[in-house]
Amino acid sequence: MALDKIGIAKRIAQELRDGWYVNLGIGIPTLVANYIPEGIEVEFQSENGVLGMGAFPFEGEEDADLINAGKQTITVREGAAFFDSAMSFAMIRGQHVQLTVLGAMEVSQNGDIANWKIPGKMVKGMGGAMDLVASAENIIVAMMHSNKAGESKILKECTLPLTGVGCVKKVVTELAVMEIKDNKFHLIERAPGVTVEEIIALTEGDLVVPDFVPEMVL
Amino acid sequence: MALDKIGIAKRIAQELRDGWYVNLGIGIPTLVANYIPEGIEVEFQSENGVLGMGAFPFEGEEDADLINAGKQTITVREGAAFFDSAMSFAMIRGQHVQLTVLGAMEVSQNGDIANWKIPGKMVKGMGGAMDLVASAENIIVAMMHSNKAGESKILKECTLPLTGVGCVKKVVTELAVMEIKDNKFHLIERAPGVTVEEIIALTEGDLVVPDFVPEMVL
Amino acid sequence: MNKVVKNVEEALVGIEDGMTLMLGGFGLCGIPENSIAQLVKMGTKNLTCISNNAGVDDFGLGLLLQQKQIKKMISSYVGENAEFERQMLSGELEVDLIPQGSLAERCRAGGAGIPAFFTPAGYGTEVAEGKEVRIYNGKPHILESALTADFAIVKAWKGDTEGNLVFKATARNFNPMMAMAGKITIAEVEELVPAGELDPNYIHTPGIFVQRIFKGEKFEKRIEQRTVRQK
Amino acid sequence: MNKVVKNVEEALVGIEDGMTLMLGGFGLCGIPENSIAQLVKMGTKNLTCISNNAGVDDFGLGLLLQQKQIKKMISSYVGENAEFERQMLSGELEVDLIPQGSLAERCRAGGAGIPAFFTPAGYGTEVAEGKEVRIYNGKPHILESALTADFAIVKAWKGDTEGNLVFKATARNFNPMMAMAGKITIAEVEELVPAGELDPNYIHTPGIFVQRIFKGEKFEKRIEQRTVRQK
Repeated sequence: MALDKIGIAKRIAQELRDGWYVNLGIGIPTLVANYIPEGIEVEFQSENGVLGMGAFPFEGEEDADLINAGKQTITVREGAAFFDSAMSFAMIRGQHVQLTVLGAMEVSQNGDIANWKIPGKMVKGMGGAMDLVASAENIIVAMMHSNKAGESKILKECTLPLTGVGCVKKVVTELAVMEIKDNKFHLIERAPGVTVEEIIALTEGDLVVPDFVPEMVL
Repeated sequence: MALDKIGIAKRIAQELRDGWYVNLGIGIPTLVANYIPEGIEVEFQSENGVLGMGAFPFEGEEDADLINAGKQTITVREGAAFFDSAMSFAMIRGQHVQLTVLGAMEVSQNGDIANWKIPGKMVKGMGGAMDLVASAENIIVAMMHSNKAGESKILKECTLPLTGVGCVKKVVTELAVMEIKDNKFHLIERAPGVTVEEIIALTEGDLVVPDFVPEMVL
Repeated sequence: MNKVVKNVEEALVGIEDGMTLMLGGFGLCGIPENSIAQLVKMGTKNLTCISNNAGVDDFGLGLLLQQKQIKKMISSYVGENAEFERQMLSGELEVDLIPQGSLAERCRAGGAGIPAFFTPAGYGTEVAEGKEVRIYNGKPHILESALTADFAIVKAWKGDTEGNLVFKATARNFNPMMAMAGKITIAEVEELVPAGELDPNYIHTPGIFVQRIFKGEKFEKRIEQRTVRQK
Repeated sequence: MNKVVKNVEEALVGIEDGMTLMLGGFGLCGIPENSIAQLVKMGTKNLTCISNNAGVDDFGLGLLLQQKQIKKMISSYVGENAEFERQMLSGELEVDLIPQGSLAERCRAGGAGIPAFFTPAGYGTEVAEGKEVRIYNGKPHILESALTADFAIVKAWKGDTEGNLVFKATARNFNPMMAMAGKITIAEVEELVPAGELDPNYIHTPGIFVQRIFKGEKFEKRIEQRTVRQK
């Protein structure tokens, strides 16, 4: 059965390593913070200017001056720090953040990503995504494998305006975990109960399928 | 009679204007702070990271963590701010400092200045001087008109390695106040009791001398 | 050096049609709301506004958009504003979208006398069109230029009479860099204190960058995404 | 994320002959004196040291110069050190002198992923030799590149277990930018406090830039120019 958003977040959380500073994008990536594996410690950076994000505030304790990059009210942990946007992107551009997780509308087999614009229809802007994808050593994309019409978003080439080129290393969808290398998607794991055939059917880009594709353990 | 260092500092202090942020170099320029004309308010910036420098500390109240760019112990006024070196030179390079006063070994008639190196003999380094002279809109040089051998330091062309090109607007020496424009020195004032002839004799660069050269009023 | 002006009316004197303004804030967090309200009142037109976001439909810069006071927006993210999207897609509004980090750095550069710098952000995208590309450390970078403004309008938590500013939590965001980059910088603050009351070790924006400061009359500080957990 | 190491010995593990180090401080103010003493003890050689100054003859980096541990200095001002001048003029020591503002900005750039930027400082001087020149706003600027280091060693007033740092007065100087630019950044602090004790609003260097932190055993904090007035 395909994963729900929480499943995708849980699977991505398995990629976290002790001591990492991590930037989580808006949407599914934000949920990753709820599933940090036991025994490891990570710090969350939000590009609007905070390191050491904590849980959402208790009702009545929201502070309009304390939000994350998704404009949600947050709290901070002990040892947190606030800083300005230039400093925040110094951390990102300077590769001090070890992992970036973000959403996408399309990903291509050479690691291109598109997530900020549909010409003539929707333009939200790139926000910090272009800085993040251009700089991060380690980028995981959390996305749906296909759109509502059933068309693949895992492509040979992106059709939408790009956010970054050749930067995505790993993609986690409701169906599969894929690595990108040598200009191809490589199927690493499948969601519980999802068959390799289902994944192949919804993947437009070149997909390397090994003999044995393990099921995710969540 | 030629001015002493205090005289030079007093004369330069007359150039201060209300509301200016001012950077004073090491040596004579530092003394300028002692002679702020009445009724005006200026703030002193020191490039090692302080705005709002005050007087020297009382004996026993020195703080090793609080110095000016000349490494002298200082105090700060109310409303002071500390910042890092990048921020300090953002102020300087970004032209937020209205006046820079610094010393020189040589100045030339096109506004070049040399003050950091004597090849083969002495190299102290430029410190912040190159940033200051390249950026400041308004630079006054405090210097001696000639060296101990009686050779002019007010030159057609600098002989020493340059600190900056075409940047000096005004020079105050023990003998005279000169403006630099149209590739010439222009004699504006003479020190009390100093004759125009004495100044001409010690000025190697082209010097424009008006019919009447007023004496400084200190 | 006293920078205090009486009120928002006096603070915004000199802002004219066609000028370029920088406005601090991320989303609705840390925006100069009193000044924005006054700009609506003044009716100043054809503004170019540099601001990370464009507010929401009925708050923040959205208020200026409603009144069609803005000719051009320079922003990184405008996703929360339907009127913005409408004006942009219809071509009424010029929009220059810039990666958030490049926007922050370009404002800082403008204030710091750095006319241009290289960044990897945006290489290979629309953002890089017409821009010089160079390889550093094996990675392509594009040349981005400094941004400045006729007026920068920022919002601080506390400020003193000399213009020194302190920001609270994530309401800091773009405010410090924009304060550096305005030919004239106006700060509206929640608390205005005498010089000497702010610890000089912990000033975020030194007063040298601020020309006018005033205590805002009222701060609504609207929350965009109230998100809570249960006790 | 606990960054605390036991002592200076543990803090400096991994520093080897031929490496590039950044060392914070302006003059003798805000220098990592415990780490410098340890470097003398370790006897590490052929170091390239990036530091605004080179200490005085018998303190600060002067101690490393005495032991001939430094192959190359990258500094802006070295006027207080006779041994330095001697080694430089004799050619024993390579020296790269850089305008102070360019040095600060190049360290920041190194930490911030900006590989190069334009600055007016040094145009028309020896510093500009071999560097690209461009005119911006009618003024020539030169292209300067980022600096990074194998290790950055900084000195802070207070630090917490997560590596967050606070500096005191003008002892801040180059420390924050160098902290950003080290592949590994070591912080020696006067006071080491538990996470949560420093106000997150007033952190100068966020812990993300610091890999190791320790409480310095002893701070002499020598004053170079004791200047006083009479009561």
